[in-house]
Amino acid sequence: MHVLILFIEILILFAIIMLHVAYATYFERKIIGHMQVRMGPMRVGWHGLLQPIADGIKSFFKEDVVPEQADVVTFRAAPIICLTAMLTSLAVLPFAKGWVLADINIGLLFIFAMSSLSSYGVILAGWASNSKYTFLGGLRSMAQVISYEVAMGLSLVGVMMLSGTLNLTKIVEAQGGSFGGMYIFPQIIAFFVFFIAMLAETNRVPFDLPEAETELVSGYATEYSGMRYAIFFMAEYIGMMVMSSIGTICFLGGWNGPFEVTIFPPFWFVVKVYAFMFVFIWIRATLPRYRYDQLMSIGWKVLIPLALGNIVLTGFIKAFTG
Amino acid sequence: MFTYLFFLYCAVMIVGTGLLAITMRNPVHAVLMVLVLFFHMAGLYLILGAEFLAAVQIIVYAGAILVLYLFVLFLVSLRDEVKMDRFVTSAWLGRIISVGLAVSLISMLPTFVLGQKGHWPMAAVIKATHTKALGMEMYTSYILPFEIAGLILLIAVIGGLVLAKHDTPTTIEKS
Amino acid sequence: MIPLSWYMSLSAILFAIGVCGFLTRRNLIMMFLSIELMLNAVNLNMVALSHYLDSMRGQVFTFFIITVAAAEAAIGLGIAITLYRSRKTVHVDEVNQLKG
Amino acid sequence: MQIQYKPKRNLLQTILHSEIMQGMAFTLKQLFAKPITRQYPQEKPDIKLGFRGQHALVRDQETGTSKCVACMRCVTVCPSRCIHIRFHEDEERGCRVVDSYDIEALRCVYCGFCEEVCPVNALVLTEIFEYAAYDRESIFFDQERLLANWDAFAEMKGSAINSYINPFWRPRGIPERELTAAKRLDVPDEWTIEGQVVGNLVKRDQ
Repeated sequence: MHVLILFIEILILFAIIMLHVAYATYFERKIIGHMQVRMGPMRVGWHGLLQPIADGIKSFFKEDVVPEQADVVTFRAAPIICLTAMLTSLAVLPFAKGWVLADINIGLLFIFAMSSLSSYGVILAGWASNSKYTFLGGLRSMAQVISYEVAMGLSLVGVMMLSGTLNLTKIVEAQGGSFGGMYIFPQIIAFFVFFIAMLAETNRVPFDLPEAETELVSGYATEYSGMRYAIFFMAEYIGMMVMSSIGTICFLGGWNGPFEVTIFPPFWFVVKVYAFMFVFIWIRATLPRYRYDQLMSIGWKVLIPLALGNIVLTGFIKAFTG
Repeated sequence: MFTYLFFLYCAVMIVGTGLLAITMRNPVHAVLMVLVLFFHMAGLYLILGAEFLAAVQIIVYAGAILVLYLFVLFLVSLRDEVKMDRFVTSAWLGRIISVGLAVSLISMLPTFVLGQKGHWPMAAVIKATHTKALGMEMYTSYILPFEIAGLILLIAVIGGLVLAKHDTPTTIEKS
Repeated sequence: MIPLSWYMSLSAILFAIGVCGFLTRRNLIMMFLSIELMLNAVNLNMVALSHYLDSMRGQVFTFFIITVAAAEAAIGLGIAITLYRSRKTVHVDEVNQLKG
Repeated sequence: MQIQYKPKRNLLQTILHSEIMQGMAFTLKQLFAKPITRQYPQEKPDIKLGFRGQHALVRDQETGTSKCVACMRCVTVCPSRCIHIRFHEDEERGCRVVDSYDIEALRCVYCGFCEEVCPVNALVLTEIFEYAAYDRESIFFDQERLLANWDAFAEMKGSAINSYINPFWRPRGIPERELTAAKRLDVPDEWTIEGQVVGNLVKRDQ
């Protein structure tokens, strides 16, 4: 019986997330459109509201092309690896008190593990397509994810030290309900590092080098078409959402807000996650892409030393103030 | 019952993917097999109550070390590798040795005697959470080995840098 | 409760697979990968023993082994790259001279 | 050319990434600006004075046919040589009679020289711009098609067609005495040299 309830919960979460992903693409196109003084999708439905569904149907019925010299099994598996890893990390996110599928003690580490797994999807897609653009995209993604995962992990160590736990629910509870208790204030350096690493981890502008369309056509996804291409997109948007959720949980106090919304407890969580998503899109509409060597030197020469310094600082403060 | 089934599944997958990994022609496929193997290893760690190690297993082994292997495999040319013979000439000797090793190791198992019990029973680990228990042990009794491990990592970083650096004498340093 | 001997048998078989790979493959990188398999076999043994002995010692050592594995991978793959750069091969049976 | 050098930043600006912040503020401001998109098939563009669209031969109210006198000026001036006229001399009346008047609209560059140069205002580039077709034949206009185009344009304009004056019929910057009689028309003020609004002034007027 318990398993059945869990199964239904998983299905509901999956449906909500898929809907969210569809409309995240819509909001991105709308917001970027308006920032560029355009209108974005307008044709399908009122103000283009049905556009994501039309896109989904279209990509579902498109031909699934596999390149002739491709490594077929790996080629087919790569997008699924990407999506599965991202969906799995949703299991440990607490949307509100008790609104979590698996309240495990190593929640934060679990998300790291899954996000490092999702980079495999990108790497293998790049390699298996047997094309130079996808291969370059895959190599870039590999180096980028390895370097920025270090910075991101180190930036969250400060949060772990302050809260004394890896359990995401307990991290939120450790911040307390008040506005001043949010870890963004004591951990402002960590938040800065985390934010930039978050952009790089999800391959978003200004660090979207793995899929830099001006130089690599579409990066690692060049040879993909139809549903498999759509799966990569879903994985990217779920990745954005997971990273925004970690930012919300670790720095912005999770589901706590200025007042309680009793009918829908995750209200403040959703608001904060959407604020993060908006910033993602806002940055995409504003900034140009970094050069690859700049990306690497920012990661290794700025972010990692900053994060290490933050750990030492937090350690000292915690040791002297107790 | 469920634990038994899970163990058997993991064991079969580990042995199967291990065998595939050492026999597959394409090294990238072999690395993928090892990736699957590491995941099942993490599953075994979970049923042994070592959740932190399971996460570290995936983050470090799958997320960093295997990616490094893939990177190096991509850097060296694989084009001829898939056509050439993948085993050394005297491979049969190696196989006989390893089978003999396995048989002798397993045949020696009945003589194994469990040593003295420690002071971290499962209940205490679960109460303190595994991460905390491991940390308590590591930063008190094993602080010196921990420091040495850090030193080893530092040496590895420097060594990797030195080895992978292009030793062209006319490198112009960017100011 | 799964018997300890099951874990140890699995570990022994995995170790033997690692040894077999190390002894038979020509590719240097594949040999390093076999070493990883052997290290994992040892890790599994350590964690299982630590569970059955109610002790953290085995897991702490597993942690150190993972550290050393990471270091070994970095150095070993660095060597593989250097070898490939100078000899244009990563096959161990073709590298039979010590002279650089 | 004016070269704008990057202004020096002080330490505080470097730390706070003031330039990125400026950019972000700008895009945020634009988010609430009115989009300039025109939803084309539903929303037609407003056609400005002097628009050059589909070709037409003005149908003379009295004769019911074209005003063309086959002076060949449009053929001569056309830079893409897309106008072809055949005529013969009518000995009795002492004038030229147009046999055929063809415009290859696909070759036309819509420069409007032909209507400027026409002494009798016979040719016009109308305000119709939606005349794409699936084959070349339907974009090759002979005299009947050109007259029919004028009828379609007249239908579009309604009663305004009686007072319709294409500004190109009176070229700008030419003194009145040098124009032919038909071209001494009163054009809107904004069509004169003085009334022109160009460049940055366009923005000011809006």
